[in-house]
Amino acid sequence: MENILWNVKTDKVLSLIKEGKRADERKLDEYRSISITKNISENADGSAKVKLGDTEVYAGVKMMPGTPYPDNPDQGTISVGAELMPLASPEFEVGPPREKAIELARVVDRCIRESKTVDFKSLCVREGELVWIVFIDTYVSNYDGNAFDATSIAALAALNLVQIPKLEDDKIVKGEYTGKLKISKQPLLSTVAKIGGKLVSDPTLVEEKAMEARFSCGTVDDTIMCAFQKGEAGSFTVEEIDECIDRSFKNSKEIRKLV
Amino acid sequence: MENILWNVKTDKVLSLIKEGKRADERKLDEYRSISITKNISENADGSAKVKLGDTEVYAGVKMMPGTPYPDNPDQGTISVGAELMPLASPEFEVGPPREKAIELARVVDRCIRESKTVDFKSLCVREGELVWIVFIDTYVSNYDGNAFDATSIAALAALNLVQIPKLEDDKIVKGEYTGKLKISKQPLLSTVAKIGGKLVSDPTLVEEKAMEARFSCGTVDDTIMCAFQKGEAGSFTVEEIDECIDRSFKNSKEIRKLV
Amino acid sequence: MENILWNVKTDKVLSLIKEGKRADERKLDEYRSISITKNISENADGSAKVKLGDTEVYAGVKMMPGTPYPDNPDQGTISVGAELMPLASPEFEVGPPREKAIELARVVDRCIRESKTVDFKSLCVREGELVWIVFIDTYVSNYDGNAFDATSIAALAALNLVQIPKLEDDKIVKGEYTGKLKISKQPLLSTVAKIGGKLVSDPTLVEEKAMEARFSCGTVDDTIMCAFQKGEAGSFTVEEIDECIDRSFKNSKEIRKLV
Amino acid sequence: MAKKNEKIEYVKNGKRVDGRKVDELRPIKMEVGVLPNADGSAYLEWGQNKVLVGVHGPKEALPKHKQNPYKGLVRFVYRMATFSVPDRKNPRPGRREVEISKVSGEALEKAIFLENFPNCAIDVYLEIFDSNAGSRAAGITAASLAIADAGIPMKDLVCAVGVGKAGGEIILDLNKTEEDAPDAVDIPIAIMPRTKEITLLQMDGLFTKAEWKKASKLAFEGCDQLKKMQEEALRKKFDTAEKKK
Amino acid sequence: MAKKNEKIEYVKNGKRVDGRKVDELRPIKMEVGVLPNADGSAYLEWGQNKVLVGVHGPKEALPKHKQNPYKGLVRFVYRMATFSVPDRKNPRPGRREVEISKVSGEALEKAIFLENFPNCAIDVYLEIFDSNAGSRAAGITAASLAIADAGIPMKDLVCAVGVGKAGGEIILDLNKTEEDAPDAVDIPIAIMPRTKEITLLQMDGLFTKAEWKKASKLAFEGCDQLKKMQEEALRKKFDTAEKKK
Amino acid sequence: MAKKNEKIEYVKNGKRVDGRKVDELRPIKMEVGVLPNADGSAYLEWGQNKVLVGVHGPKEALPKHKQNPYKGLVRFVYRMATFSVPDRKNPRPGRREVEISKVSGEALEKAIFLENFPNCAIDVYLEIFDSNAGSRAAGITAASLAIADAGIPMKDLVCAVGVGKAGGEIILDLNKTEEDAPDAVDIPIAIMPRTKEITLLQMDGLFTKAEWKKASKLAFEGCDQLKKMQEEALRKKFDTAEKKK
Repeated sequence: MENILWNVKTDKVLSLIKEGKRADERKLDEYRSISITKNISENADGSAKVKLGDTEVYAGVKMMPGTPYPDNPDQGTISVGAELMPLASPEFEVGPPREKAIELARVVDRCIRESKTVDFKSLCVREGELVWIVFIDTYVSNYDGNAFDATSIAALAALNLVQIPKLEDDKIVKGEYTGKLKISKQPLLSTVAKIGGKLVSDPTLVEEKAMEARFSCGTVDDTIMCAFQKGEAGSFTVEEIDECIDRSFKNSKEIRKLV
Repeated sequence: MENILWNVKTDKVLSLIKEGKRADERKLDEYRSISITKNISENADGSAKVKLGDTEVYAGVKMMPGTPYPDNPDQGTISVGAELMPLASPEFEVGPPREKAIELARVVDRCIRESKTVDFKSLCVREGELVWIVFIDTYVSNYDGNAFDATSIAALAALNLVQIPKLEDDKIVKGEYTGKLKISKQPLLSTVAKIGGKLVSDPTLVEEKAMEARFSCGTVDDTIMCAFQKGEAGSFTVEEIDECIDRSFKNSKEIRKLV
Repeated sequence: MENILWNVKTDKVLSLIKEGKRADERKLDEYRSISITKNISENADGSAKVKLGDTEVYAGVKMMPGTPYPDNPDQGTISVGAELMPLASPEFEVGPPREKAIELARVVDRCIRESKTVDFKSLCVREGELVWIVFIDTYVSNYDGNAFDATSIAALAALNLVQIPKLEDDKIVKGEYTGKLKISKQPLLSTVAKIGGKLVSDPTLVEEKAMEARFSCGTVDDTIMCAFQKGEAGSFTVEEIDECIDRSFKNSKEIRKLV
Repeated sequence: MAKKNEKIEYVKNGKRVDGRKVDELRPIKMEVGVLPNADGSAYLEWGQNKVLVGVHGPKEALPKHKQNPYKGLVRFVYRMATFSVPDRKNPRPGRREVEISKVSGEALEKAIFLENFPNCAIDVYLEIFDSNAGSRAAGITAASLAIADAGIPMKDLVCAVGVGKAGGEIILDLNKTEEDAPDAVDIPIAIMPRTKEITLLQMDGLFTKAEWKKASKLAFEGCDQLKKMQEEALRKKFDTAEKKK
Repeated sequence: MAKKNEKIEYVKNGKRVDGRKVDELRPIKMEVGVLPNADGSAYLEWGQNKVLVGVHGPKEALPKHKQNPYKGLVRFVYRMATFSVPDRKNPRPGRREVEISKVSGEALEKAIFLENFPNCAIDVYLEIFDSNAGSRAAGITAASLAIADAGIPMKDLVCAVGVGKAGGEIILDLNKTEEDAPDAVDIPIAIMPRTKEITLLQMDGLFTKAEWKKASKLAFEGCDQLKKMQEEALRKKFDTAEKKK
Repeated sequence: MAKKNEKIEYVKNGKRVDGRKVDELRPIKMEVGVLPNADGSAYLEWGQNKVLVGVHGPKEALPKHKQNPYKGLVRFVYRMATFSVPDRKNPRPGRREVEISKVSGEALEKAIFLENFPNCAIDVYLEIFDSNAGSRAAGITAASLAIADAGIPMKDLVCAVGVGKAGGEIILDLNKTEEDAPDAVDIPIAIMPRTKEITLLQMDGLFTKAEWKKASKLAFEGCDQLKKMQEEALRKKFDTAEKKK
């Protein structure tokens, strides 16, 4: 339906990018402005709203007592959910999470999980019996591209605010907390789109419509990576991947100051 | 498809009602005849079939042992299900309950629950461990309007017949009972349709096709109400609601004699 | 779409069968060649692949500890699953099992269950607390007719190879076993299609497209039957059923030598 | 329910646990035309079983790609009410209901002149409100009546009954106690009595061919009785309709 | 949460548990036009409740067989974020959300000139990010704003509020503590203030007609206040838009 | 499975836990054209992994609104059999399978001349019957063969392999023991060997850029070996087909 309109827009994006320019006058490796609103829900144990340009993500964390996996009786765990809300774009549908939302949730989950920023052993209440499960749920409320980075920032911002609920007889005492959840590292995803053969950081929606491929790199700090995810039908050379990695370290370093 | 036929029928209904008349010669505040058949299923702990004109509803109750909610360790609970059977109308589909059936079930549930006719504390077997859950499941087998009232009558009629199963080692002994479930009140829904600006009690299917809005009021006895539910796209003035409430008290008083 | 092509093919089948012949030169009561590959998955506790002509089925068994049914506290149980893989035919769809796959799974389940070849009491670890559940899952990977027999053979072949996992603290010790699961009988389904009024054993896909009705008979040995299942819109006379039963005894006797 | 290890004599002095003879059906009550909004309907009580069936159609089969240009479809839905069984049934249809729906629909197809209704569907919806062994046979018997009540042309009525074994005895129309016998065999069977064609046949349990011979004979006799009851129920409805004129 | 057996005075010296008067609303903040990609949107904070609404449409209603050739459809989706309630909510929508979606959509229909949009749908998506009693009233109030923001012609705004009883007192806009009173009655009500028409009305609890009379009066007064806030929020957006020119 | 606290030397005297060198693949067996009813198919054993792939298409993509008028779609379904993993897998596809299906399909698209097949779909169905680390790489490698077997024109074969770290060592084609190392990093990567383009790249674990440099080199070398095996498997099928003539 809207194909013709999108074609006009993506043609424009492509011709600009070939000259090294972008519609919003950013440099190819530049991010949009980021704003973070903390504690957007009192019922959450930690929460935040992130705006990355016009892309907006709500994130909230709930800690729930549960039973550990038999394999790891002394460890709690995390669970990341992501929803592309129908609010966010006329293209998103109501209903169970589609593959796009599932990929988003799983990549953000891996970035946090593998960074070991949450010590799963510290989530153990009683070995083999009771552990904390940290549910991190995120909602993309306005979609203007790069949901990976915006969701990763929102999830981390919410996680940084988490208070551990008080337990009594293994049940949560509503509204009482025993201290902050320890977050030892600041893992963040940073995404580059390949458009017209060029590498473009933090793509907008219309840039994503024009992109051939996408690569997200999670970094823990200035030297350690914790996740890769390549997406879409196009390809990258190994040199391009190397360049994407360098940009991820650089950009996430800046974003880390805000979270 | 059948729109044209329905249009003819609803036009007829509208023109009659403007004169204060109905196709079946009832007065605007009059109910169709009601018949109740008790004990329609031996496997149920209580059951009944209700005919309200040509609207027919089967209801059956099963008491099942379960664990209490952590918030209310000394209380059992009820659960009401409603199914608009494909049998009942060519318009109903096979499949999971749609919003119409969900609304029906939830309003009947609230009417019974809020009336406190079942004392949830009396459903406690062992505090924090074992309570009774009273499953009231209803099936609309022929749909000629006013499923709310017919289902509410059927649910109450079935509930009035419930025998409490015998427990041994926390399991039900099939076919043995320890006495009747105490039902202290007789809550019933009574529904008024607004058609052509008039208030019409106990609407038939064709009257429902012509109605702008619907209002159901649950009453416990001659003075206490336990539920409201307004439905459909139209509206009511507060004076109309007052009139609906008066009719509910009056009509449910009559029906209460039959249940 | 392909109806015309199928019509040509089934017309051919019908005219051949009327002369007592088949496209692949088999006799009407003759099976296609059967080959069995054992142990096709190390992660399974028992597994096999069966080819019945071009119909191919993978089967694997997993033994899992579980809680017994309250009715039978001293018994474990079996569970049979069947999947008609989209691989197997362009006519099969991705998604939850349809009625065809459900019927297939349930008939194979009944044939094994009712034969009492697995002693459910021998699956009891601790009465009322812990029993083995024997999950037999089957996958039709190429469909050229007679999935019932092929799946039944594959399930039995996998079952015959099952090793019982070692339990420690009620959990499975990966890769360690305590011995073989006792399989006391060799139940097998044997299927006859009624095509143009004739009885045709082990039908191919194109024969199934031409068949009026199907009858499967499960046999435990040379004299005892354990399951019947008639399918499709056609009918059988009692004499035809008797003939089908005789063929089942005869054919399964041969197949039993291979399993 | 009989404890499985208890020693029960399933036939004693020619009488079964509920007093019936080996070839005797449980009490059956059939009523036709019970649902005003269905094109055809029937209510049937068979022992403790209680079945309500409604038929819609023939009508255009939708979605269109499911249509058969040569003949009509029978779409059969068998469901059990949550309170129709000793333990509360989950309201969601289970695999058992899906299988019974499939084979029950297939059991009826041959009796209907489906070639008269290309691209159409006949929807049969059945609900079991109470049960005690034999609900699928009761359902098919009732569904056949509802289809006839809808005025859909049929070659024959379809009758269905359970037959099988308990305590070594071959008996007609097993009840729950008999179905729970340690050696129980349950064989639901549907028959078009005029041509003696079998349109449904299933079996659970261990059985010899000799036993099958005996059982199938009982089943045919049982179905002859059922057909008479079906015809009587249809006549009654017709008479009532006539009187109203 | 109040322990149910605790003796609370819900109104003491004219003040409620949170210091409000019986006819006083909780603090409310409304903002319009917050979502760039929606045709209309609103964000509303009402006490602890936080609601985001987006509207898409009017647009062609799909699938086609759901179209109404005489008027547009309102499709309302009410959802709660997992972290918006004291215990984590299952991400899958429950029956409560389905019912609220249905009645909330119905509460808005009469206010919209739907006859202008045959075959079309207006999709309203609402998410609750934090809650503390009254989220459906907050949702309807916010949705009405978002529809106006989308430029869809309306007869009137729709205002919704909770009214009811706690500790024997009839009060406006119950909070969670009040909703947990042993004798609590909660009545969500939606009103088109200009014509005083009621478009949503539900009730939980035990209530007399005399109490209802008192409560309905409070509700109308509360909605008059809400309407002023809604108008103010729309004006603010309009002014901002003007300034940008 | 290795206990995570156990001290394992993952490379000792140039040999890994299963005797391989750091740049050595596990034993691999490929067979093409194994499923008569599929348009193309392949069976692949890679260490303990066992993969079956079937391809249907190109055929019209349905439903129609999913069609792309400029190029064909690749619809990839990755599934694991219930018995293919140490604990029984739920038969319903999980989120992991959905994600792998998505990225695996995307890994193949660039290798296929999809612009030749507007409005069409190429359906790739893959089932894992046994697994031990690396099943998605095995799957993509096998799927590429099955697509070639279907006669669908390709720019290049796609080869995929896992590469990563265990016990501080950068190694090719990790097995389960290596994947369970406390410092394990697993990087599935798919390559079109002719143009050296990367079409799939994922990573789990903590890794430096220097390590990635080393690992990516190993991956390219591994894929060169895989491509030879793929070509050999295709040649073998072609030879067999020729002989049959």
